Amino acid sequence: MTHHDPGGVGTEARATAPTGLSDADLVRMYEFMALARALDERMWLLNRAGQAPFVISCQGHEAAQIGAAFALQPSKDVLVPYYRDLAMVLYFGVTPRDIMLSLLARRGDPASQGRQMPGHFGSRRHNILTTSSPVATQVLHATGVALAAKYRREDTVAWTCVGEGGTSEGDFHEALNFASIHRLPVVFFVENNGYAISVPQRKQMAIENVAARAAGYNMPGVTVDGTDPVAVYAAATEAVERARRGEGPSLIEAKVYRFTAHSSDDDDRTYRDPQELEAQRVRDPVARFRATLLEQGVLSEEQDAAIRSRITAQINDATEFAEQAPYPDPSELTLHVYGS
Amino acid sequence: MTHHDPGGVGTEARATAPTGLSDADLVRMYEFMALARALDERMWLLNRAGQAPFVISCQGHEAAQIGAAFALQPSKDVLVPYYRDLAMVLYFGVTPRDIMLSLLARRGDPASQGRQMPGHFGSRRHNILTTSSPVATQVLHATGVALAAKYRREDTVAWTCVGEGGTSEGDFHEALNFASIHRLPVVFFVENNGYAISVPQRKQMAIENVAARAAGYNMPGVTVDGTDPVAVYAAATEAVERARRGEGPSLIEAKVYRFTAHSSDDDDRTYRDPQELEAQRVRDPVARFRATLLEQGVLSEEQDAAIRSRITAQINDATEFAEQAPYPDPSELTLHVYGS
Amino acid sequence: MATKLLIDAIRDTLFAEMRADDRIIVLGEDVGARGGVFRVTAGMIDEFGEERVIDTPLAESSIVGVAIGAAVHGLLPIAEIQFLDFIHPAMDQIMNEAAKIRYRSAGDFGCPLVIRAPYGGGVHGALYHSQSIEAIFTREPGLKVVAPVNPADAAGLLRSAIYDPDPVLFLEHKKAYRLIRDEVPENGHTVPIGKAKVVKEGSDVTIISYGMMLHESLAAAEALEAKGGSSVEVIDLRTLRPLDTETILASVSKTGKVVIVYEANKVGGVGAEVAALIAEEAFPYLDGPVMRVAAPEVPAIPFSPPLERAFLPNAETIGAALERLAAF
Amino acid sequence: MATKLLIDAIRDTLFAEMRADDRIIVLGEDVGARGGVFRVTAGMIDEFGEERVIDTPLAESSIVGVAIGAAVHGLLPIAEIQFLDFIHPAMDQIMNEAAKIRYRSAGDFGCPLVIRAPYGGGVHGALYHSQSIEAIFTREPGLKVVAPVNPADAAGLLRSAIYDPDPVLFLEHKKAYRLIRDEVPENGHTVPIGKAKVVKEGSDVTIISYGMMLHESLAAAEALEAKGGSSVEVIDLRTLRPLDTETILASVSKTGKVVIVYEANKVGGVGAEVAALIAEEAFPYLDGPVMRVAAPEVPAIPFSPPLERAFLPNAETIGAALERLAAF
Ligand SMILES: Cc1ncc(C[n+]2csc(CCOP(=O)(O)OP(=O)(O)O)c2C)c(N)n1
Ligand SMILES: Cc1ncc(C[n+]2csc(CCOP(=O)(O)OP(=O)(O)O)c2C)c(N)n1
Ligand SMILES: [Mg+2]
Ligand SMILES: [Mg+2]
Repeated sequence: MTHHDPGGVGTEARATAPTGLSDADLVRMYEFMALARALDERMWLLNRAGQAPFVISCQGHEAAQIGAAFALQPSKDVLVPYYRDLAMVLYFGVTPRDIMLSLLARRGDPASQGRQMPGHFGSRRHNILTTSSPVATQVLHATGVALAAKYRREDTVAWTCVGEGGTSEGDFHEALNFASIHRLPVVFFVENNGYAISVPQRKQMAIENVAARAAGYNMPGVTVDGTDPVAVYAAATEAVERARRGEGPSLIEAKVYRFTAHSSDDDDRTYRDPQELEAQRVRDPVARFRATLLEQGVLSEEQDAAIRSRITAQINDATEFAEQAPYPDPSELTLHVYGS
Repeated sequence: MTHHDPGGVGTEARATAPTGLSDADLVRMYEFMALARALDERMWLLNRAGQAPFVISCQGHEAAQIGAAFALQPSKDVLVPYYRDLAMVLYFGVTPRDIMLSLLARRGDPASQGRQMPGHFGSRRHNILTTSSPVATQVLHATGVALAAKYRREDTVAWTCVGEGGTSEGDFHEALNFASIHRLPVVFFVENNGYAISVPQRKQMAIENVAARAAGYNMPGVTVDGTDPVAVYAAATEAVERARRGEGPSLIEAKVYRFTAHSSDDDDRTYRDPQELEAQRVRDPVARFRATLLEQGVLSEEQDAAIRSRITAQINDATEFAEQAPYPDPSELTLHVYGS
Repeated sequence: MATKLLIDAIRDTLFAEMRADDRIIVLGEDVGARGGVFRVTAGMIDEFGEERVIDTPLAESSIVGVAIGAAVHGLLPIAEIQFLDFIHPAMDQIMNEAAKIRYRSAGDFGCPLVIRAPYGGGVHGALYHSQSIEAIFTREPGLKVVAPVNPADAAGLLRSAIYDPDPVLFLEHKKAYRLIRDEVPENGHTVPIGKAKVVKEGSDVTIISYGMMLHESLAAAEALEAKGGSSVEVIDLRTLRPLDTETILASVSKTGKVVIVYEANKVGGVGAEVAALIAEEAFPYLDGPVMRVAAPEVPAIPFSPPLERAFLPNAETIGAALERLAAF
Repeated sequence: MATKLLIDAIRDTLFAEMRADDRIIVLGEDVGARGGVFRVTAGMIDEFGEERVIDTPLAESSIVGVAIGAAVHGLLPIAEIQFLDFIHPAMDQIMNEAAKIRYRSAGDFGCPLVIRAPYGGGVHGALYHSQSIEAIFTREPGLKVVAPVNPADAAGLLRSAIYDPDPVLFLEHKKAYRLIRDEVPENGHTVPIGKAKVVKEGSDVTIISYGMMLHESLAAAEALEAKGGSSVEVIDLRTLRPLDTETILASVSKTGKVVIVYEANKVGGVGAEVAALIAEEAFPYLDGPVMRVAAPEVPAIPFSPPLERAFLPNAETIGAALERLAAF
């Protein structure tokens, strides 16, 4: 991990220290990243075909998310995600079918039964907290989960994700402050893609690295190349272990790029130079990790082809499954307002 | 100025660099500090006598406030204070009569015509923004004043004060972030007395110096001995000049002690060891500055006596004046809800 | 049955439930050594320790936001907002998060959270220590809002709120804390959320109120009856959301006349919804206008005593409304 | 007179006034190069530059708080909140600051601020991009709240809001942006804040509405009249605070029957205050219950089309209410 120039492309140091990841782990990482990417691309196809009114993407964030996910234990850690965390929630056990049900707002969508927009994840069974749209509110929830986990003497880490845009909200400050006072087992993971919708980082903050904020709370803060899953895994593992040891929270900033418009409602050509996007293509985390693994002989072309066809089959199945699922019945409108 | 141990008593380095303050300035500083203290003490007397339902004090903060005030130009700079800033507003032109009218909630109180509690300062004529009770909201107003001043090409600095408790609010973070992005002419002055009502600093933040937060906004942050008006003046002057040069905001933390309960509604014996208070007496800024000036021959005992009798006369006058002023008429209740 | 002040009924219930259930934690500004600025949590940190009684940083959004996280992860947090006037920074966490967690997850998650907040005027608290802004919250589906003023109701509703599976805003009238004293049953007494109480029966006109205005209403009712005027029924709403439509409509259908009394601003207050409900559901029974006695349209209660007095409704202004209504 | 979409009427007015008065600045998320997520401020940064068109950090409290500071220091800021659903973090700055600055300083300071916010449902915005929570604000003395849906009204009210000495919340129905088109007078046309408009005269029953529900109401009225039913008067409130009590009461006194239609949750919505006002002030003229057609008591509008449709009132549900009322 390194403090790198956000404008720099492909020049970051990559994690070289022993990480404890086996070749099989690396291939699994790759498969999750590729699955997330392919699923994401399918969602856009459905959107363009008029079948899905709204898509929001993880494209460009896959390495950051999967590197982080591998440092966690979905059976006991709690994920408090934001709307770009498709790859993370897949790792935590949400299926492509679940995602497609949510995309098409069908009954059975486990996150919300079609009530929320796609990208609003949540599943008690998978230790993923329900998420909302208001940016950055979740970082306080993660802090509260960590407070409860500590109080209950659980070996649980709360992991929460937020965009660099979200770090401007007061809630971000309040969460880091609270967590650090109580040395809570929570990790704040900032997926910094340089934009809050159209607003570039220079209009969001006067600093180059969000990680610089950690000092104001007396917690470790690191910036890591978010296009390198192994580098992220290393940083995440350190923070998670620290949390498990009772030493308190950490802030990790993963520098990534957003390869799509903000969402299907956005038109990024109004504010982002297409050349910038093209130049960033070399940082595509999925292509890059694939190339590295092939190069290192960890992955063969045949393995890759098998992975890709497995993924296509999964996504086709999920799409068909969701397309055939019924919409919620209007009578469901008034359910679950109160628990009693 | 120096980063000092908050528990340390009387050991801080004191400003020695040339400050441009003449002996007469130093005596004027002293007189303002003594006036604020004496006025504050009178308010408590009136409270104990059942004449004033509520008092909130500047006792212990006088040096910080007057050191800061002397770095400003009340004719063109804008003060955005909080409830402890009695000494500052006196320097900006609010009179003891004004303060007493507000204390007794009488008609003529220029801050609010008896509508607000004492300590809620404000006077357009004196470039003091109207203040409210919700903690830390004012730091955003100061940022907005600075934005307007910059836009209007004024040579105006906005100076805002907040307790260290107030720095926990989201608004504090949002203000520093906004101000720094736009390099606004605003100074954030944290009067750190170690308590938010009863909550000690260690339960408010995991850092020793609030100034450590400045790095997260790419602005200078300094901690200064708030019991030394000259040290504060030096730090304030630097920040104000920087703001006037268009180089942006600064954060100054003045370490002080609160010599009274939080307010007349509080009982600090429930949470503060009386021995701690006694030990801090040696840091009483008024007594200390008086001693320094006498020692350095800047002030004579005769001068001091004259100052004190002048102050007593002023306060007696103000008290009588306010006691004789009428209450607002009930018909005034519905005035000034809207401007049109 | 012991006789207790409102504040003691609340404190005693908190202590009793914290002893009974260690999922309960308390968090807020100054709730520890200071015992809260009103002393509701006095002594609590000594008995239950810093882990269960948390002096938070001065940041309301974090108080509620952290409590939400703790609530979804198995605790029963009781968050204190020092004055209702200072709840605004937590609004997003209350409205968009706590109130919507169950609905947005289609029941997968719940948020068993209590937010206690002192409210109300008459204590020289001025613009920012006197607010009655409960109507901001009573319009929010997913939230429950209670405002008991009787000590037994407070104890019983607090207990219900703590174990309620949803977020409950628990409003405590600060002027009533040490003014209202009554008998409080021991041993796990509960009062259901959502039930109003007829505190005085009558046949000619109904007064619907809550909080300290209930006491002004009772005084007005007694004064009127003492003069040989109408027989007045007085209802204490106790719960402001969900409203007890049944009790309200039954009374108004009987008396045909109603005055709704509250100390919040008149426009858009809880009384607006009560009046609208009556005008829609009990219209055939009405013998006169649905009257409201409430505060004037000024931003908040001023500090100066004559202005504070002029702001608040009282037995006289309520009495005048009763007489106007009787003339219909 | 040109014919314009609602969104163009708003945009054109912003441009015209920014050209005319350089005290006006615009600030909010994505208002610059992106021109706002709805494109209301498209092109503005090119014409007026980064100093007057400020892409803020993603932090609503700072958007409003900074705007307040600028307003008290001589500017006329227009703050954009991207969706009304995200206004909560700014609540303290709006309620406790902007709305109270004049009152608390006894007129020494004023806060000439406009807060623009898109609101309303029907665009698949789901729980957090569809809210109609205007009643939180309409109960706040010191604030003004307008919700024009007609392009000419929007242009005229926006101009009034910009030069109004007090904070005005300017609500824009996002479904109406590109749906509602009408003639808009040129040249500094203004509409006074606080005046409702009778958009259709009638004699038997009054519908009071605003926003997109006005159009559903008109459709319901026309359908009823086409069937030979009652003659319906339709009022567009346009301003939600202060209410135009005169126009409301005059119409209801004439027709004796009223249906209030709004797409917010029924309980505690703006319609509650309108109903309460009528039940108190126009009681002698009423020939039937004061009816409300509004959204059900669920936290917000779900995403899935069948649920979104089931949530929103429409011409049929309004028509059914009109028929029930006619039967009285
Ligand atoms: C409180 C709030 N304000 C505004 C929005 C609208 N909005 C949604 S996403 C977004 C930008 C988020 O940027 P960032 O946090 O950097 O995340 P990214 O989308 O870049 O991953 C905005 C402004 C919102 N959802 N919540
Ligand atoms: C938003 C808000 N929450 C709570 C309060 C109640 N309150 C008033 S002063 C105070 C403590 C402030 O501490 P600090 O900022 O350190 O200033 P000090 O009084 O120590 O100078 C609190 C909690 C308030 N006024 N505003
Ligand atoms: Mg981003
Ligand atoms: Mg303090």
